Amino acid sequence: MILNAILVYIGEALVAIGVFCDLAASIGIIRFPNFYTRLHAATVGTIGGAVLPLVGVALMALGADWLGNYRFFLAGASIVAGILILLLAPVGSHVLAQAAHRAGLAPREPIAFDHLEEDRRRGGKE
Amino acid sequence: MVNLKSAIPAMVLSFIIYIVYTGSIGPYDILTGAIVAVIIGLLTGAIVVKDPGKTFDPRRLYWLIKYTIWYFLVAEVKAHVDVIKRALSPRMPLNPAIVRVPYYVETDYAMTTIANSITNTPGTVVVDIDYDRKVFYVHWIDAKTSDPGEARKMISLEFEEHAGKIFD
Amino acid sequence: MISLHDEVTLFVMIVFPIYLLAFTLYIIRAVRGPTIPDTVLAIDALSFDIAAFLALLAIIYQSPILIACTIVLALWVYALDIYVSKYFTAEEMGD
Amino acid sequence: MRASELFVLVSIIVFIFSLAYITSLGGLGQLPPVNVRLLAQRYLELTWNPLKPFMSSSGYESVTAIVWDFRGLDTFFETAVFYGAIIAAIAIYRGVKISGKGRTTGMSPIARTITRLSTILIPTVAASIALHGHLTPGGGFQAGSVATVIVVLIIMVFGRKALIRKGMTKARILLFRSLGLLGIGFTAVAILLAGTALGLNAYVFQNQPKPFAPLGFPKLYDGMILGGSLLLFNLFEFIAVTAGFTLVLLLLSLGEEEVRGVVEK
Amino acid sequence: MMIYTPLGIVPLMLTFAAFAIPLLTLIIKKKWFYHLYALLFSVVALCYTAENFWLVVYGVKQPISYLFGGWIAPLGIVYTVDGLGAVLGLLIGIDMVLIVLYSIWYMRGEEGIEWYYTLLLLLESAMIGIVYTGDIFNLFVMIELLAISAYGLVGFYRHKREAIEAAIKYALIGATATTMFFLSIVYIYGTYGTVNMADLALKTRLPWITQYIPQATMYFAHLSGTGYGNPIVATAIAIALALWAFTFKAAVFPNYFWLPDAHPEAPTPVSAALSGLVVKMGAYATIRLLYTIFGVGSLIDASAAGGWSLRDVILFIILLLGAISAMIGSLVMIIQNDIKRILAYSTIDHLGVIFMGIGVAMHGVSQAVVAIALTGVVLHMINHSFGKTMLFMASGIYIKNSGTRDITRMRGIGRLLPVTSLVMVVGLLHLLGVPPFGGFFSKLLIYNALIGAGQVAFALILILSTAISMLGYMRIIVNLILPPRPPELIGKARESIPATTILSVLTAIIIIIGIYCLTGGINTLQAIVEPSTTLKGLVQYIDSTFSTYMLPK
Amino acid sequence: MIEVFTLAFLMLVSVASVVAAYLAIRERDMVKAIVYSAIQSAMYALIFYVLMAPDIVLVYIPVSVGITPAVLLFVTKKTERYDGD
Amino acid sequence: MNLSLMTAYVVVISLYVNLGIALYGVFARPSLVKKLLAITILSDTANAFAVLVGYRWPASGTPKPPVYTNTTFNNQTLHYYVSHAVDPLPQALVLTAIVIGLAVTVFIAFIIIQYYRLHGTVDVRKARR
Repeated sequence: MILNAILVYIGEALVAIGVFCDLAASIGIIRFPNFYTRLHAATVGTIGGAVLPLVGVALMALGADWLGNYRFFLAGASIVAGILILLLAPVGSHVLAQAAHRAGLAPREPIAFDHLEEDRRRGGKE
Repeated sequence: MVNLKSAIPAMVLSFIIYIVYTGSIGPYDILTGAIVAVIIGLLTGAIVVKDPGKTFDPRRLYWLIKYTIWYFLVAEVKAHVDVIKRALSPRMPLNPAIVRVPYYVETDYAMTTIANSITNTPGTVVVDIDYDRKVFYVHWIDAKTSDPGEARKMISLEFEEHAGKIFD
Repeated sequence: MISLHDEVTLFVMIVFPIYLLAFTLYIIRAVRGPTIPDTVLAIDALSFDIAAFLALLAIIYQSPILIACTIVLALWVYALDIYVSKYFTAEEMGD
Repeated sequence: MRASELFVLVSIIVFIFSLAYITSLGGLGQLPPVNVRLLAQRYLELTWNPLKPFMSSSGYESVTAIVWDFRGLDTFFETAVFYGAIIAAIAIYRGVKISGKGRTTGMSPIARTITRLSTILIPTVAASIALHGHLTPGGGFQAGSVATVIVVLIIMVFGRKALIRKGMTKARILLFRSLGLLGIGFTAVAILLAGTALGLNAYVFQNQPKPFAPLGFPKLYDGMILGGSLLLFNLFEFIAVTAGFTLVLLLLSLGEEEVRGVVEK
Repeated sequence: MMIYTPLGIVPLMLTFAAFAIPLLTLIIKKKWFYHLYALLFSVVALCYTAENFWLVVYGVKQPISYLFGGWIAPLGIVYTVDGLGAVLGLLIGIDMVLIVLYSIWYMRGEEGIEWYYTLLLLLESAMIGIVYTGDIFNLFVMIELLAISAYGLVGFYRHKREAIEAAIKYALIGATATTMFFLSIVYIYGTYGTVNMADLALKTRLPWITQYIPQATMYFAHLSGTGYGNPIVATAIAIALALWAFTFKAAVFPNYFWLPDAHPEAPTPVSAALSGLVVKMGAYATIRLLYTIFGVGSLIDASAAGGWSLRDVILFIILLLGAISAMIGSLVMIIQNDIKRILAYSTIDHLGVIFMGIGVAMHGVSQAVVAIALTGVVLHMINHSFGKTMLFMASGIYIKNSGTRDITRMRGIGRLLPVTSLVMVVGLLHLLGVPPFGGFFSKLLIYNALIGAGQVAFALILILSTAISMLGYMRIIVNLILPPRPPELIGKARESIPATTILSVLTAIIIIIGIYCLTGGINTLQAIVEPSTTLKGLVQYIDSTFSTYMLPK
Repeated sequence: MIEVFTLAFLMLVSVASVVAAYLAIRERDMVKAIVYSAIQSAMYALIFYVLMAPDIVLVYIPVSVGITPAVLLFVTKKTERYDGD
Repeated sequence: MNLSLMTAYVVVISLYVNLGIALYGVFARPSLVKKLLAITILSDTANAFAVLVGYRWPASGTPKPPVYTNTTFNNQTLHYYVSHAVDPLPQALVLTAIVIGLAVTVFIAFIIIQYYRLHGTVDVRKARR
């Protein structure tokens, strides 16, 4: 009984942190000036705002015995979804940034220096 | 041809994922899970696992667990706090740049671990990678230096040490 | 003494408006996003957050089986990233 | 041009407002109602009902039960519709040689590694969805479309030629597709064939025994809920749908230079 | 209790045969095998449809039904076949065998013949499913199956610009129309709480039909309740949306524009199938919707103060649309130069006539007249189906021999191909409605029904459109048969034995229909299809679906 | 209380879907239009989720967020990127 | 006005507006790809409407998905399930309709590519000239 309560409270704490990260990320994604800086805000949104709450939900579900037997399914699926997001989200950001940089889709300003652009010019490729 | 040795780690991983996703350990789940794991392991083992001897090495597992705990409790928290501060502060202090970060690990998995760790910590995103010269191009929200060696120390040194121990 | 069940419901109720606010902001960025990567990025973050939110909803609706949807959302949004970036980097989509 | 566009716009607005007006007049009753329609209650009662062994389906999930048991014919022909679309696409590309030779560009090494890893994760999740189709939400089509993610990823990240070189040639995919569909068909008529052989009454798409038609698929074994024909249907549909999507994506990703000489004449 | 397995197995078997083809292509590469395969399965389907026809008309002498999965009516899907469905099923069986035979000759040099036959088998399966089904959502699925195989077949000549354009137009508008039909089903389900046709037919006539089939009413009410919400408005919108889809399928006035592109561009056997059979499915579905489900005595048939009920309005609109498309078809036909386009516009004309026949059954029209109208409609479907199949096949022979579709450029070719020309003339006269042939009787019946219902203006339009279409038919004869033989084709153009054999069979069928009608066949046909309009037939239809409840509990 | 939240969520989602659909139709750049239609599909998936149809969500997300944009992007890559006008 | 009723109206009206937008796209936009996109929106909207028709709000508690989740079976659990689960039939119908819509989309996509190979454009107005 106590164990259930502890699990639920930890889960709630994680979800609360996640919500805060989420809100901050959405504000950041609105406020930041260009695509590359928004990428960082989006990372906050995915890791802090999605993986963390999913783990929290899994813990909550393990503690929430009123949900019946299927709560283990809830917990397991949340964990698997969290792991998948942890693996896939950075790759998504990376390929998106790569495409944006190679095809010049988004403005890079403001930027202090750009080694990639230099190397690409020097290498003469693409 | 199908390599049985390299299929076994894939089978174990598949079975674990199946059982965790299903969330129950009735006879039906274990039976179907075993069948699915064997089929998927045989099909994908050769693609996924290059060196089957490494997979069940306890030292590597220890480093993996240590790395996971350290990564989530320290690196992520620091980076999150930093970016959230920037996003919410009224002046929005930004100094973005794309910087070269070399890496010195051998295997693909280690390289991917480093790259994903860099991207997953807010504030740094791997924009491009030069696979031949072993260089990441990292977009850094607060570029403190333009020297690749310095940047490597600041961004990826710790990830690299762990990744090298886990996968190389 | 408030039961654990009600407490969880109350907690989700408090969290709910914040989520809605965040979603609205994401949607605004997705719709306004001056370039295509911006829009895709906003959808990306939005969908991962929605995945977490759907897991919470499964708890307050007391229907654990609703969770199956989250994993699908996460997978396909990642695929969307992949092919949008493939569109811009490759000559042919299949190469 | 402007006038016709305006005409279209006006007629569409009128159409929408008439529909909205009719719905607000209560054409469908109160939305949402407190009780579902009676037929739906019957479906819900009969999905899993050990008290009525001759009148119930064999899984926990009502939607899968309707899709493959109560209204199995619809789903069978729905599969046929998808099959027809694929066949029409193949007919457009008839005579095109699909080879795996040549260079592939692909995407960044990071994406490659992660895709390699997810060839384990995604099919496992998909198989779980398919095999628990009668217990939790999901089923053959759902699982097949989840498994398609990995095909999309391989085509995008490694290139279609890598897919072909790994052994997924067009002929082999068609073989899987056909096997899945024939499996669905044989599951549909299995009880009929058995009944004919034994001289008993039987129906097409029969799952559980009915009065006068005593044959049926196994429902429970040693506490495991097997789901009768639902499990087989889901499994075969999983194979068929995955192969079908793979074929569609393979044909779509063919390079123009491979195709142009053949299909244009 | 009797289980009519042949009824349930036909579309399933054809689809199954189509499913097996990709597997066979991996083993067998010979072309003749696929020709024989398709022929085998269409002949088997013909046997089954003939057996069903025999059962409905002579064996059981009332509608028969088949339960899929053994589930009782509104829970599961039921095939219910009455006289109308059985006749059309037999028609499809016969016609498809002829079309497959003709394809063996016409498509012999084509590449990818196995995919062609796959789509053709799916097409036949879909059509038989449409006429047999007793479930409105299953009707939607079968219409989609019909549609997708038809799109694929229209676009089969992939290197022809017009063919691809026609396929794309057909597919885009068709997808919109069928979506609207789905929306209509949603409204019907939302209002009546069921998707079974017999159940719907019962629910729309609820208060008074209880006295005829009290048990069935009780059972259906036990399983699917009574109505929800305000049924009349929802029904009105449902019928409007469904008619959008059906008039598209049948190529009637507002939605006819795809047909003159799609039908000529398909391979000729497919044109024959599309014009001969596929468009009839729209008309059949309209009959099921407006006669069986929302028929006489249903809740939209209650007349308002002005004497017009909602059903009257809908039927009058159908009548009007039929008249307009008859006029458009016949008028546009006479300015075309492409032989297959002329035949395609003639299809629009005849579908208009069929819809005029459907629209007769308004309030106050006597039962006898309605029966005559429906008999005329079904007879016209049969006549037009065989006639148009024959004409397309004959035109296909011309096209194969001359290499063009323009009638001004193939002048005089008819003299080189005497048998084909003879068949062509017979077919044209048949469709025109010249007395010894069957076409006359069906037009006469529809004309009689229109006069009997007091719609004199529409009867005149029928005559007028026939007269105008005569000009179009005459242009074919004048250009192809009367001029002297073209020198450059002498020696090249030859009759081929298989094609002329099929044409002779069709000619024989047409002449037999004519003789049959002369010797009292009309009365037989009327006895078969009349139950679809009467209360007795309706009660039988519902009873056949319901009688499966006579199981011990 | 849950009812109110369901209401709020449904309202937000349906309004967002209208906006996304409008933009998807009006946008001249096909790639953008496809991405907007993906937003619209995601919003519909949420509607399905709140209307308690997990089966449909499981089918709908792969079909409408995943495969349809993939197919349309393939088509756009092989044909024209900008539409008319 | 009942609160859940208002939800229904908001959703219903926005669905109708989407229907109109999609119809406009089908009939008035020149690009074939855009027409195809509009058709997918159209069929999605019809599907959403169907699911909405099957929704319910039970007298007590929250609605449940139509999946029986109790591992035991007795009359009480069955009654709870029947009185809380939403209508499964429209969901099954929509499942079928989604797959059919996808099949049509895939076919039209292939044929648009073929159209472009032959005409050199996907704009119906340019192709006509």
